[in-house]
Amino acid sequence: MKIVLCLPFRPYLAALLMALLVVLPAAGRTAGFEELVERLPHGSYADRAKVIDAISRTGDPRAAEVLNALLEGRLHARKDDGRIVILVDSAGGATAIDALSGENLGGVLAGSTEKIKTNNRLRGMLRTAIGALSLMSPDRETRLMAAQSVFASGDPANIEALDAALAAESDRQVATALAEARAVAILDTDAPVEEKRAAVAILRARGDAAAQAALAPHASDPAIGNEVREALSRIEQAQRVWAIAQNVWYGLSLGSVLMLAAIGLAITFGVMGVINMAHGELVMLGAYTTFAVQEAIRGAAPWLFDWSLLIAAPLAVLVAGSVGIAIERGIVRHLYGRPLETLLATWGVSLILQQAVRTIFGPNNREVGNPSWMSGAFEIGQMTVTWSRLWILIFALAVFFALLLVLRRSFFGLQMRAVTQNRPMAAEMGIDTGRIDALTFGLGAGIAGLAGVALSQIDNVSPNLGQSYIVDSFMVVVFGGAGNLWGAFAGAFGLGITNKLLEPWTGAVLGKILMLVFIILFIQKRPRGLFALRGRAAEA
Amino acid sequence: MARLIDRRMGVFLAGLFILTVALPMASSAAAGQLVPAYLVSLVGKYLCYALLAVALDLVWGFCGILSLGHGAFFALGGYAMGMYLMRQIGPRGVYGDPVLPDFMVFLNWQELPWFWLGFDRFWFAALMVMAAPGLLAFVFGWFAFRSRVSGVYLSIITQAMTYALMLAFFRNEMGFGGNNGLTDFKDILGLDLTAASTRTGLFVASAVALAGGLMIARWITASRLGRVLVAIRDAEERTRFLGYRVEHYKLFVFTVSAAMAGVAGALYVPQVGIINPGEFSPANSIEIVIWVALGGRGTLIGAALGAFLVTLAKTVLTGWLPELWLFALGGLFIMVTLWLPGGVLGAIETGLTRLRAFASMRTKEIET
Amino acid sequence: MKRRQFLKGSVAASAFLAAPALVRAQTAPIKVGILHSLSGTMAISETTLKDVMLMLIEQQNRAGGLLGRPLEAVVVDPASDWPLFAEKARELIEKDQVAAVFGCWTSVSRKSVLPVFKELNNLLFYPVQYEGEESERNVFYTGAAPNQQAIPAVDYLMSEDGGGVERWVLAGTDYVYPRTTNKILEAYLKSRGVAPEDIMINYTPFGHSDWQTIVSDIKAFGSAGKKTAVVSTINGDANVPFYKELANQGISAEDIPVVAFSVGEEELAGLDTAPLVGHLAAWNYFMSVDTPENADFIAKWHAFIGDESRVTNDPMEAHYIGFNMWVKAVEKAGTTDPDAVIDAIVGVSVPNLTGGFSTMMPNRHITKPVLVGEIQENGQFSVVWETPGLVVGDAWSDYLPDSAKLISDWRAPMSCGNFNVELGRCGGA
Amino acid sequence: MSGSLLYLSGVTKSFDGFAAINGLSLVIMPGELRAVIGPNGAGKTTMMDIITGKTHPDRGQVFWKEKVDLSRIDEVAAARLGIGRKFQKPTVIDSLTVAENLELALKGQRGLTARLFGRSSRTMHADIMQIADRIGLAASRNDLAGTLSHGQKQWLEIGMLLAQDPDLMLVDEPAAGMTDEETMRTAELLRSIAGHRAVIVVEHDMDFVRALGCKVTVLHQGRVLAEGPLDFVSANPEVIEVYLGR
Repeated sequence: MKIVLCLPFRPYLAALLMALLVVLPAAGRTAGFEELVERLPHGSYADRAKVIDAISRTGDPRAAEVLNALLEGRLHARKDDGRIVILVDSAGGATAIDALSGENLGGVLAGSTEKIKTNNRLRGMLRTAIGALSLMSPDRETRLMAAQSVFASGDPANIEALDAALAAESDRQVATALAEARAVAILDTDAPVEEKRAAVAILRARGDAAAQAALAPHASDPAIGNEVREALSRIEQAQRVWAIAQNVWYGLSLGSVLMLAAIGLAITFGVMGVINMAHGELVMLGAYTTFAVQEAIRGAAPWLFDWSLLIAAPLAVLVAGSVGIAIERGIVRHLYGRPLETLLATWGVSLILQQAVRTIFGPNNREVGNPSWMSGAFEIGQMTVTWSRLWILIFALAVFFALLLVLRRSFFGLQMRAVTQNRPMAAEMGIDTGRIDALTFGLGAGIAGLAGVALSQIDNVSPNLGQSYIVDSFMVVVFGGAGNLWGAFAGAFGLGITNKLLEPWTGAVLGKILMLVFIILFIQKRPRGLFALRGRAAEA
Repeated sequence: MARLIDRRMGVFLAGLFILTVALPMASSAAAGQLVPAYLVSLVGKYLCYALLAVALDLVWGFCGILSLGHGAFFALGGYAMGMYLMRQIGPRGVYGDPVLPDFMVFLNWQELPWFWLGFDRFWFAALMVMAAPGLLAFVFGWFAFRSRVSGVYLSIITQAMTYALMLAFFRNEMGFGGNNGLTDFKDILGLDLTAASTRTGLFVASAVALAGGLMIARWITASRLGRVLVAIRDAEERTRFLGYRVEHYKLFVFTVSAAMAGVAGALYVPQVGIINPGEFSPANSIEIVIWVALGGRGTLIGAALGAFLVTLAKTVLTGWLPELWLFALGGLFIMVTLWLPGGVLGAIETGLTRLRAFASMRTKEIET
Repeated sequence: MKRRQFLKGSVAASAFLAAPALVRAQTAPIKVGILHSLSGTMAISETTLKDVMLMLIEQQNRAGGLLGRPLEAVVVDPASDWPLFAEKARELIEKDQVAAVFGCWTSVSRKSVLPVFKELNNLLFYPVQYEGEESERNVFYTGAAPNQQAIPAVDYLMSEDGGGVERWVLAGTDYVYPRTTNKILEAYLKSRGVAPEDIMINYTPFGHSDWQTIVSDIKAFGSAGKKTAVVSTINGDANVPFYKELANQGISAEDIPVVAFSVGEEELAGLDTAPLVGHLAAWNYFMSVDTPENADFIAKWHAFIGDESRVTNDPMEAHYIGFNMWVKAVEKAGTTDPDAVIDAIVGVSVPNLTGGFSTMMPNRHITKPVLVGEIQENGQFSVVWETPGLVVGDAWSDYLPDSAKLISDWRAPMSCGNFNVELGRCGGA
Repeated sequence: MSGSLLYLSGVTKSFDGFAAINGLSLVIMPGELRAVIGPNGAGKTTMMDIITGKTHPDRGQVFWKEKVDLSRIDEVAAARLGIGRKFQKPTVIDSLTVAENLELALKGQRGLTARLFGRSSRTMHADIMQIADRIGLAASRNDLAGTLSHGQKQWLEIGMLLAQDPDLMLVDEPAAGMTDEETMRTAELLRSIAGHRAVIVVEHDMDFVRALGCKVTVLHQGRVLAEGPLDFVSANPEVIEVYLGR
């Protein structure tokens, strides 16, 4: 939210300035404004806060632009003459524009100007100040965000501006936001009790954490305390209900991550019976492929960045899949019928892959960015859903069903089932079992690579990435019942949701311990997992 | 008794004996420190690992129970010993508290938790070294074997067990020192832990424990009960239809093995000077499996040898090739599985047999 | 047959492990041990410290070595395995006969090697911020003690400039450093009048990667109408998913600032910092500090590592200070003999990278400035506050009841790290 | 039926809705030799599982010597009661010798401590020798079982059953994978065993069943379709249709 906030400003700046002229008729003290801006680079943050406050009160039409530049870190002081400039990105570097005269001063060398520093508190102030100055913006989005930043400040000084804006507002959503902002501000004034009660009602209707935060300080107010307390308890009640939904959502999301990590293993381990200790490292390879793709895009074609994951996904399948096939052809092939020795050999492979990545990419975390469509969050009622988690859930389900389709419907799936169920018979029928083994292993590995693409969005991309998922993956596959994709599905979501419902009242550590104990006990009850084949088939 | 010590075992025990006598002598000041003194503790540590590997081989090699959680029993034994060593510090901690260990003092614990009581006595600690892992193995095994959990399912829940214990011991509320574990030990049975004589004593104790562990394992596996274990490993269903209560046998051998692992842990801790929850990590337990597989599963001696070789390789390679040693170790694991299916011991014996056959052929050639 | 083979093996091994102790000529190199994990979970942080040590040693050699002898780095890999740290420390001291060791990151690795350094009487320079509660004759703590990091950071957040925070979330990974730091902070906050219900403490396991619940808890805790901040002692690896979740759930630094003690430039290198602008960290050094010493250090680092994009961070500065202190102490003592160097090093003062001098105090900790920085879009920190002068590292916190009684001074006549002022004697060593 | 060794009545067992056994009734008298035939999925294996306590019926009665309810015990208890079972796939302990395999099966000493501390007695050796001789493996008694041929393994397994000294032996397809000569020898062996003990043989090979020369029970869809001498049942049109006629 806050990130996007800055963006829509500039296009509407001109209109904004005009609007300001209307709102603030006292715009005559321009001499003060210039002096104040010159004073900005000097003194402590506290001094700067006073200057900002004063600037926002000058009503000068240039104030919004200067303050905005300060907020975005583009307001600099020239080192040679101390002139205050606004830096604007242009082709071949930054261009300086005089903050007061608007004169274009041409390109600037890096290091010839010094940024005027802000801190959290100043940025908060700036946002409120800019918000108050842009409540009448012709752009709906700008007004909405302005109303929200004024809401966050709760400063009674803005009431006048809010009233003016409310009177002129025609959009319902913006009007609500303005009314809410006004309600917060009213609570801090000496307004009549009736008006305050109305404000409480407005906030109670809003009903979210921000409303709670605004109301909480007034819970012991002698005049409206009762209403506030009642509103607060109502909001809390509603939020408790929402919290359950929220936890289920978290569980689904954790489940999707677990499933992605485990689904490849459900094939190599569950279907083929190969204890592949290098599975985690194949996931890691997928994540590093994503990193490499993004790195290439950053260098060559930054405009492609939003597509980086879509480009990385097939490449990750290719990279992890071919490493998987190489492992199968080079090592695992010689060890069929000796499952425990595959454990030893693939453990060796995992050590080598880890160290190889460490040598090539360095031991540190590498940065994998979120494309814009995976950043931020949206709200459903009082529940926050982050885009990245939602996409990962969708992605996980897509991978799962695609895989199911491949195994059930494709010719390759048919051959694969034939080989795993009756190898000699399959060979008799002319199936190249070696090729099918390699492809099956490659498929499992490729899916691990896909998981890596998704995990790179929410976790560290480091050589340790694989190790942190391998144990959980085995738990999921075994809990669900090896050899059954639906088992992995149910295992992942079952464990994910249970874990997340436990976490709020046990804490993360104890929650995880309880999960493990639960798995141990569950296996006693169903020694072959949740989706075990029963009856005679199980003995085969 | 003769059946207990076959040729293989004899050679190994003799080698172990020579090592036990020669190493402390060679490192003593009297011998002009032919080898550095730290080798005593280092090799002592290897011996503990070897005992741990023997314990795992007893259940995996002879009864087919692939435990991916044996590190937990080792660590529990280590913690029991560590708690004794902590209590031995007494009022010599930095805060001077007569009872509470330092980590409890600065985290404001008011009194010693109940499960720390009794650990100021050596006999109690020594008992717990075997009883704590043994009891865990008994309870865990009682549930798991009765429910006929087997194969990978058993392996994975043993892994879940050690993972859960690791997380639990990381928690500072547990009262085991959290991530830092137990450390800063001063003496054992009144003897200074840093003294060369104490070190030698611990080293000899480890060697004796290893020999004892080997003998016990050998005694069990060579007995008529050992045949039942092998039968369970090769054909569990068959054994059950012969009228054997498979779960009792599994439980017995699992518990014995856990207690043995506990002893290994207890001897390990005073020699390395620290015990912390990292010992519970699933990766550590997998490493134990790897020692056994590399040395030769189901041979006992091979397991000990495997532990010795892998940890020695780790010591040497981390100093010699600090940046590349994982490649070397990983490659070693792959090559052993591909080319030495019987493990190192198997390879040595095949080599010897071929050598002998070759030699006798040569003799014949010469004769004719 | 087999016995012979077995014996041969062990003889070869011991020969390998124990290179014969050479008679050292005056020009024989002085060996310096580097004990940082190059593999395993801690490699992510420690590998850089190994590199910086190699650079410092190379520079020292270019400047003519030490006492007319060249320095030689001995690098080993303790592989993030705590008992292996002790084994490798012993190997460095006994086999390689190093004059001093620079190493360790986690407290547990330090605890693991501590007995070795005491027994073999060698020097360990420990470069990472830690929980305090320790002062040993053979260890030199060049990272921050809690009073050099945590308490000043909280002071800043409480101030008007910091936003006047009244409500606190102490979030950490469940191990000794966060536990102790949070105990200290809790006591400190209460002493500053913060009500117990305004403090929320939360612990997570190592490598925790699913932060959804905790971040939303923080959000809920922060909606009580009082300015709220998070004090994070979350350990390295878990930070990336934590910050990603913060950003995604839309918690900006202006709403709920997070001040971290374990997040530096190196950790941020794995993150897109645009959504994190304004979150804070407290350290004794930032790469962005504008001093000639720092510019020089960064330039040399880039040249040494051959990569302009590599960052510098606080523990690197700690090694820089520690190494220079050791060099100066050896020169002062005229020998690398540990006892002489240990005596000589107290009071040694060397330039740090933030424009001042750091001094080794008698309690084995050093004086440092404390800086609070805000995360910038470029992955750097912008210093928003710093202590007016240097802060002396305090081994024993004044905010823990039993610890407050202890003082440390390794100079004669006290010569002890834990003198109990109530009992009038030293605790065990 | 009075004096019965094994009595099954109205036994039903379903797996996931599929009735593997559906109202099966069967009576075996002491010392009787009985062949059970039936197409795949007729419920032969499930029947044996129920008799040996491996699975428990959903409905119906299973009684041993008219006293013991077999639907309440597990396979270990069943084995100790005197019910021996040979699997379809020969299952012997590959890494033990023939003699050790037999020793393992020898009646008595199933307890942990007895096995741990007990030693082999002279009579045990004699018993082992005698059985090894009877199954024609006396010469290879010190060979590892894993090195035996398929047919020899079948015999060893039968020998292990004998060593158990059971009252009832369930033998699943003993002739599978055997040469004709071996098949006939096996039939002879089983005939010689019957009399002292009851034997139930499940078999596909009609020549083998004929060689046994005993009463035959035909199973189909979990029920008894026909019972009687081979010639009698093979004349039954229903039997011809579902089984022989295929």
